[in-house]
Amino acid sequence: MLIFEQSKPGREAHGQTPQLASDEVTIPQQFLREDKPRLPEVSELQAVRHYTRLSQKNFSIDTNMYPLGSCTMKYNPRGVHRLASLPEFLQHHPLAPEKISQGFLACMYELQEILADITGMQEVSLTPMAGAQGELAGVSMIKAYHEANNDHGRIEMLVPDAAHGTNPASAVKCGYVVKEVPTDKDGDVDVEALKTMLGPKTAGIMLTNPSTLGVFERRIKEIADMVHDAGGLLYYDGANLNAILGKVRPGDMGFDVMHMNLHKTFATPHGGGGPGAGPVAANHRLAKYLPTPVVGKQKDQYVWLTKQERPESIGRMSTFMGNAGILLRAHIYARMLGHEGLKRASQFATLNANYLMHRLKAAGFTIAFSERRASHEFIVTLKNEAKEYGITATDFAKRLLDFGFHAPTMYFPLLVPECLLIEPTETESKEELDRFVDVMVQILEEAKTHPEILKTAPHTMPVKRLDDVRAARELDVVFSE
Amino acid sequence: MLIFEQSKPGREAHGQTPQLASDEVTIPQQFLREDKPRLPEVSELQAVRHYTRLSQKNFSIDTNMYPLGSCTMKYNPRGVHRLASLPEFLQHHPLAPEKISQGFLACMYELQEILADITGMQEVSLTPMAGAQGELAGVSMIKAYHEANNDHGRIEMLVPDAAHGTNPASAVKCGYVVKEVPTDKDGDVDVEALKTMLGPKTAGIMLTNPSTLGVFERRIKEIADMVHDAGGLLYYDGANLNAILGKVRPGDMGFDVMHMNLHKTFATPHGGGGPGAGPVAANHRLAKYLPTPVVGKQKDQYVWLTKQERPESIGRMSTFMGNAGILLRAHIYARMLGHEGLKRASQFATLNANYLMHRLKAAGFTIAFSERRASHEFIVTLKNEAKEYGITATDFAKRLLDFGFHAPTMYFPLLVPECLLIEPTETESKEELDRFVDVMVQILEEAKTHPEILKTAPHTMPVKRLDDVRAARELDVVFSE
Amino acid sequence: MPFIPHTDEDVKQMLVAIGVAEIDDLFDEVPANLTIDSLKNVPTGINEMQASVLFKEFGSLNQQVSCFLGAGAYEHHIPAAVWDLTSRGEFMTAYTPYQAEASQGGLQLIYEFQTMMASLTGMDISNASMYEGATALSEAVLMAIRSNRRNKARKVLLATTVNSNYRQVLDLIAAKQNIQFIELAYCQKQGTTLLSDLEKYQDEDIAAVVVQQPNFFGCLEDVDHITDWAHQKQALVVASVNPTSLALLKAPGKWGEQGADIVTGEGQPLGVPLASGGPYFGFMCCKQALVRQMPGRIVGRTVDSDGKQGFTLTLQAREQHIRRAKATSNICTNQGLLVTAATIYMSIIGPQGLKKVAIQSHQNLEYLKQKLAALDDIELVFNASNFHEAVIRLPIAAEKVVEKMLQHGILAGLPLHQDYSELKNSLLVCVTETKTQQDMDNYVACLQLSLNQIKKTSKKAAKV
Amino acid sequence: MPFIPHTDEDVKQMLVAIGVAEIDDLFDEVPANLTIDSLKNVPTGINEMQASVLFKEFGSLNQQVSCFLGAGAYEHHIPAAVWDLTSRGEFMTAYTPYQAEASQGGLQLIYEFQTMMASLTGMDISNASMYEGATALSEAVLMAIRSNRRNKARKVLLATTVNSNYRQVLDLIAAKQNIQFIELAYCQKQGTTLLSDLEKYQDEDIAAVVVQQPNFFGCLEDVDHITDWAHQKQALVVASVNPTSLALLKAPGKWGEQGADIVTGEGQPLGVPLASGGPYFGFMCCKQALVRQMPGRIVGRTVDSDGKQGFTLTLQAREQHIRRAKATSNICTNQGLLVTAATIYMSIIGPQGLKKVAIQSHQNLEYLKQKLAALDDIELVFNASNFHEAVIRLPIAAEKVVEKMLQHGILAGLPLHQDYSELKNSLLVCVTETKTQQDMDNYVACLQLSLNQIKKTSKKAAKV
Ligand SMILES: Cc1ncc(COP(=O)(O)O)c(C=O)c1O
Ligand SMILES: Cc1ncc(COP(=O)(O)O)c(C=O)c1O
Repeated sequence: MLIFEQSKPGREAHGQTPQLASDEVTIPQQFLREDKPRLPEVSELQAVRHYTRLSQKNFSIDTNMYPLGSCTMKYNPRGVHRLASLPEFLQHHPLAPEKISQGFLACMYELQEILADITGMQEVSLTPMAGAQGELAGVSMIKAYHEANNDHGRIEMLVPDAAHGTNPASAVKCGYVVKEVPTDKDGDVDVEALKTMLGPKTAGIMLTNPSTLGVFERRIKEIADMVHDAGGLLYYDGANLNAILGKVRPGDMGFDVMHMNLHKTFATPHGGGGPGAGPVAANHRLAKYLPTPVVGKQKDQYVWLTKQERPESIGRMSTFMGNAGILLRAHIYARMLGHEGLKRASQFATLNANYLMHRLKAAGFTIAFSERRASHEFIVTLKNEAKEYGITATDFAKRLLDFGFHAPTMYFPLLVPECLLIEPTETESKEELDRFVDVMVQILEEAKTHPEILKTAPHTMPVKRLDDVRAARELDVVFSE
Repeated sequence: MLIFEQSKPGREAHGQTPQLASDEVTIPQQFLREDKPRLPEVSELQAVRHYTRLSQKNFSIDTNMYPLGSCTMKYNPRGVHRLASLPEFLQHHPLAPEKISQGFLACMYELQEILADITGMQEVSLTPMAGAQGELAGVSMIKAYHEANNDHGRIEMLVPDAAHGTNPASAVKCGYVVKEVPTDKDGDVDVEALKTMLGPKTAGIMLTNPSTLGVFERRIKEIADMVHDAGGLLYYDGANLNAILGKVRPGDMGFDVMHMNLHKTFATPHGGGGPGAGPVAANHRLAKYLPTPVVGKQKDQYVWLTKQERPESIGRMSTFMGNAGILLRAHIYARMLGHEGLKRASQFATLNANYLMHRLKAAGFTIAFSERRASHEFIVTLKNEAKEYGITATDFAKRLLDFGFHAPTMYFPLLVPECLLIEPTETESKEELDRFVDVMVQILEEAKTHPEILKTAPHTMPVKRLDDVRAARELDVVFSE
Repeated sequence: MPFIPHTDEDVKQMLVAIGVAEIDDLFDEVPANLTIDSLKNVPTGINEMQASVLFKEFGSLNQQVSCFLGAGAYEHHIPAAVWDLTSRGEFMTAYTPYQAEASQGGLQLIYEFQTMMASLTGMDISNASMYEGATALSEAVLMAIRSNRRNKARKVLLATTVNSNYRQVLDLIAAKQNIQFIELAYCQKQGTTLLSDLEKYQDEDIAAVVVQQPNFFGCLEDVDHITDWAHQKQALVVASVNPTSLALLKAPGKWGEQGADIVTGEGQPLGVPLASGGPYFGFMCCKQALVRQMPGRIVGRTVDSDGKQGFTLTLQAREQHIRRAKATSNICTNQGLLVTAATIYMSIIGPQGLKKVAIQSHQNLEYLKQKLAALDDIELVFNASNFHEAVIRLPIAAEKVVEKMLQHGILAGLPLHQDYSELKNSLLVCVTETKTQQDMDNYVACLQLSLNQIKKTSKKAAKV
Repeated sequence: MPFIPHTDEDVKQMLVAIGVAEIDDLFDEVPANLTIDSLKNVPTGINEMQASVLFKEFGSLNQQVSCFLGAGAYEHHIPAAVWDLTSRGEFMTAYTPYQAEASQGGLQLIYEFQTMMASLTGMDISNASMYEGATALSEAVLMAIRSNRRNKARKVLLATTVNSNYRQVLDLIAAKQNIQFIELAYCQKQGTTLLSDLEKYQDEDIAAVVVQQPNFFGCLEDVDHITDWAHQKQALVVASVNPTSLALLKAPGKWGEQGADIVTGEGQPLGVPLASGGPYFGFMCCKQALVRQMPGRIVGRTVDSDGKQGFTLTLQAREQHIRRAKATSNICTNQGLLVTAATIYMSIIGPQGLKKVAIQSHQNLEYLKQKLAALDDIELVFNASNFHEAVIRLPIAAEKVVEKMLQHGILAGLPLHQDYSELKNSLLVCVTETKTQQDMDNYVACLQLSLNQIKKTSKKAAKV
């Protein structure tokens, strides 16, 4: 039942609304609204009940394992959430003078320092609000660099075919033409092909390493040199940073600029779709272009640095400084883990992925790059099963829901057919991984013997399989009676 | 799955436990423990997941209507919970000097005043931790009174047959002999029978008004006079106070001492079985016996009053002052509702009950005292249905669960056969009441046509009907592998 | 290992299963010359108890004040239930609802949100959120340019009364796309866009007009006129609005003859705390005809294989994960949790409630304006109608006054001359329903006192 | 009408259905001379926003201090997850799980709680909670008297080292039942029960012996000796213990040859905040043989009609709602929510974790004791082993010192002479794992300073 179907004209949660002495306003009629907006008219209890019940219809980290490749769905510590919700942070206005904002600014400054260390970069700007905005920042910085060099012919951004969709979309948003770089059979960038693509039009390349294929790009240094030699710059998509914390740094690999997804690597809750935070880090080449505001330190005081102090900055990306509360959470998380804990997170994320990969392989599944080490994730391809039993990766994924596992990422990267990209993260226990293997094996058995169980899955969710085609064709995106 | 079944030796939630420099202790061996207690060894995520999932297996006010007679399961405002959880209250030590406890003490003092007004009594002590402890306090005060009068022959406590089980149990706990007073056919106390029971042995009588039969005791003044004339005192069980706030007061009815259930009338959350708070209020006869501590005011300072200042007090009932946080919640709730809101709560609780009673009656259900006004609750008896269709009140109750309604109180009061005691409370909407009627009608239809559906209900809960007999016979109350 | 569940025994067994001796062997594909031993600038880990102490200390360095500052982020009462529910693990720790069947709670909630926002703005369609107000406006401008079929110009008229931070964000994002912004001047008396300025562009090709209501000064623009003017020029109207105000003010869908085309805004006032600037959320609504140009996620209602109602992400072919370089935007992760909070907020507050919030805020401002105007040294800068924000002129630099007022525990407002050099000594003051008459009287008294104190000190300084 | 959902139209329809003209008609059975018009001493209602302001003000009147006070309520670190989960509506707003099928979450949790408590205390059985520590002990004494078949005496030996507030509660509750308490003296040097005092009662009929471990002074009693002494006299041993200490100290089930018979305690240290004194919870465990005399609720594991595991309240025939006057206790509502918190706390902290908490607390005390003993004016009163609390003797009245220490933001401890007149100038000081070395050093420094200040003022006063 929709909340609107519980609505009744005239009902109001009086405990929450102002008690007006009069409803007089001095605003002329021409500006005023005449109709009542369609907000629900329900009691506080009705709202509480409705949304409590709705929440129970969701999978979440707090209820289910999410082996969602490229998403790093790990435990979101409750303590971090609690501390970021201290009233001193929550009730603080973003434009409050620096003098009364030292607590928040200090946290942000420390976070900048920590992230610079982790990435091996010179400087960090925290303002981008998600990975995609971090990409926009980074690519804009590359553009600013070439423009400062009067190098206006560099109109191409190279992106591997395995890249996340935001990479090409962000490049286009900065006015670049996107060129797809192919992948070789081992899952690495096809270096020979890349060579032929580089040239005076090359603005740069966007890479993820370990890549979204779950493997570490071994020739990264060579690639970096090639791109730099061609006059291009290297952008690092930090979505997979959880694989390499304290082990290897993008700055050391030769990247010039990058984003991080704090809502992945730094365990901030994903919130059913957001918010995230996508800080951007840059080396000596690009640091001055970082978006503002940045937090600086002058004597003992933390200060905002804006376009005034950083005139070459690409400028402002949001009204204030991005998703401040998410940044705060990432800072708390980083302080709790510490350098040793961050490193260990990547070690165990890698351990879990490799263990799972080996067990699934042993159980008869086809691994996409099975001779490679898994990074913190790996790919199962069901192309054989699809052919033999007529089932798809979707069918497999939907059936997993019935066993209480969120589905892995499906059909991404696009170049592996019928793929499941699996990332267990370090916070899942061996028992849970073993249970996942058992369930995968059981579903494989079902695929052989009763494929219709998969094709009609899920069976135990609040709804059965949904009709996506109808949703798009008979568009119903706003309720009306 | 039990949490113990997820336990693994050596696992620890390191983010939560102290980092010891050494595990040295100076305590001699004879005092030390050798074995490891059976606490779960799980990760923080495992614990979060386990208890999140467990919670989803509960009915609760936040998810379901609870027409649970005598329990007043109304909306527990979230704002109240939030304010009572302010760190200044939560981190405060109960033995902190008065000087640094003025905020808490002020709240408690105000609550005493508010409750005295609502009950029409002279003074209030907040310390009892639930209704039953309030009864113990009140009956102890009655005992103290007679003892102070050297009236040692008064060994009998009169309790109506419809009374709640705690009434006789509390009287016995104070060393009284319990005598049951019968109920007349209209649901009132059988005054003629009562007359014959009163005498020099009478210490007092414990009454609930409106009674647990859902009707107001009309001859209450007469009863009070009779009891007083016989030298006895009157105890008021305040469980049903939600029926009469701002309308009629126990003190005015002639009662000498009473408890309130703040976890009912004042909407503090029931917590899956507690905590509650059962403040006790007394008139001029008994006020000086009230249990300590009580909060007093001296000039502008709030102070603790203990046995030193109140030497005739029956004394202390808990280590500190009862369920402080629940008292605080009740105070916040009372301040939010105000005098007009409290009155309105009772008016609408009564409206809802009478509406539901009339609709169920019209739908063919048998109402226990159908010629009476319902107070905030009323009784449906299924004795006819039991005879005709072979179903019981339990069957009916269990079937209600399948429709998302918590069952009404069943088989209480004991004197009405196959009864359901129904209390909707003021925070349920008319739509919800109408839906309840529809479901009751549907179940009645099922009882006629497919009684087995009822007998095997519930069908949609995490478990089917449980074997209580086995639970008691093959006692398994502690997990062992 | 705060959050790692592995026992030593687990690790052993897992390494055996993989066939390596130790965990570090799993990194053997990383060129050895690239690896580091450890992070140097990250402190050692601490447990939650130590973190509590540490971050309470950080918190205590943020002074808590009585807030009369708005300028794009507004203090409102938020019912406790809003975040109690929003913080439930099932909402807070869920992923984007790509697996619809396992995300019906979140999806239905977004569908409800879309319905509420569409109605509040008077539009046909709402998406499931943008990052925040300024980026929502930028995306709207890009969308307007993309979708204006009749007019292929890349010039956009932009009112200078739009929040200056928003205009900076527009610069960054829209400039990369070769879009030219032309700023519309405002009337120094009214504080609203000079309608006469519009006429200058009567003969130019304009793709869109961007207007904010109430504008940055809290003044009410003549949106009917602007909208009609734009439409007669085939330009689209892109609006940035305050959602609270919409309970009281005309919905953008009703502006002029045809209504605004794309409506965006900062959703923060709908149940999101100030929180040092975020996370907030942007909303975006549009007319039906533009839906396929809409960036961001959209939830649709459909049926499952049993014909039962269900919800799912729809029109995904607009999005980057499907369309990549051809997507309507690069946005992926959005602000889902804030949408959750806003939806619950709107459900609890309801339509009358939100109107009362708006009215109370407005009445409070009118009261404060009167009291301030009665002070000798202070004048109201503009005489248009205001919503809950207004500009006052002080006898001295506004920064000085703001600093002084902090000593009284009051955050007095935003000095404007940085963003509007013509507005010397001016302060943007905001008041919402959270302030009582006593709070406002106290503001006025402290302001008087602060001015006196500053005068005295400067006189003394002058003497020396 | 903050929480009432009725519209005017609803009320009209409902009154018609009932057949009355107005709501007040529904009260027509209440004698008119008894009704009142309105409440006189209850203020007018306020909304949640106003209540927030009001109660934050009340809160601010409670000074926040660094707490070195224990005496029955202990400050421990509580993982945020504990109350995040405990406050979930499904736990917090559920009723007592009488409808087992609709309460499996709460019931399973209690079963897990019972298992944890039984193991922690080394007993066979645990109930589902009592009100708090003192009432749990009272109920245990009543239970001991009821269940001691071999010994029908109503005399109980009670160590004076039991928390004096507990002893007061025992007085109130147990005295009504004609039970006679005989107090056992303690050794002025050791701070523990004088074993020689026991011998005095060798020839008396004693039903039970009540002992607290660690005792009120934080000292460790010779529980083995006391237990064996009691058992040779057919007396039952009733223990009151600190649950945190049990991770480190011998479980009562292992005391002496046969172990204690009934074990109770204050559960607050297991994840419950100080909270001005409550709600806390009492726990009670016993030997298998005594289970039918146990007061309070007990959850049992059973099966449903499909044979599937499930949980339900069991042995209800002990309880007031079934047995009424013959019940084992009058307790009905207990402390379920606190049990929820404690169960989650114990799950997250785990056995090693709880032991670390105990060890850290103990080590901290030892450190503080050393530092304090090194001060000129201060001595340790007792020389028994302590857990995390100890008594120190000051040169002047402890109240004065406590008051002075508040000025340094420190709550220094509990002055003892009120409860133990022989312990002049004595202060019970507590330290748990929440205090750092720096906190303790600060305590010592401030104490020194406070003593000096007081001395100076009193010298001055003496001079005048
Ligand atoms: C590899 C990769 N790059 C970029 C992104 C985009 O990040 P965001 O969703 O934070 O905008 C994602 C998100 O899933 C990703 O997996
Ligand atoms: C009529 C009545 N009296 C007394 C009580 C006992 O109150 P408590 O459970 O708070 O001890 C109840 C509780 O249900 C009750 O309904």
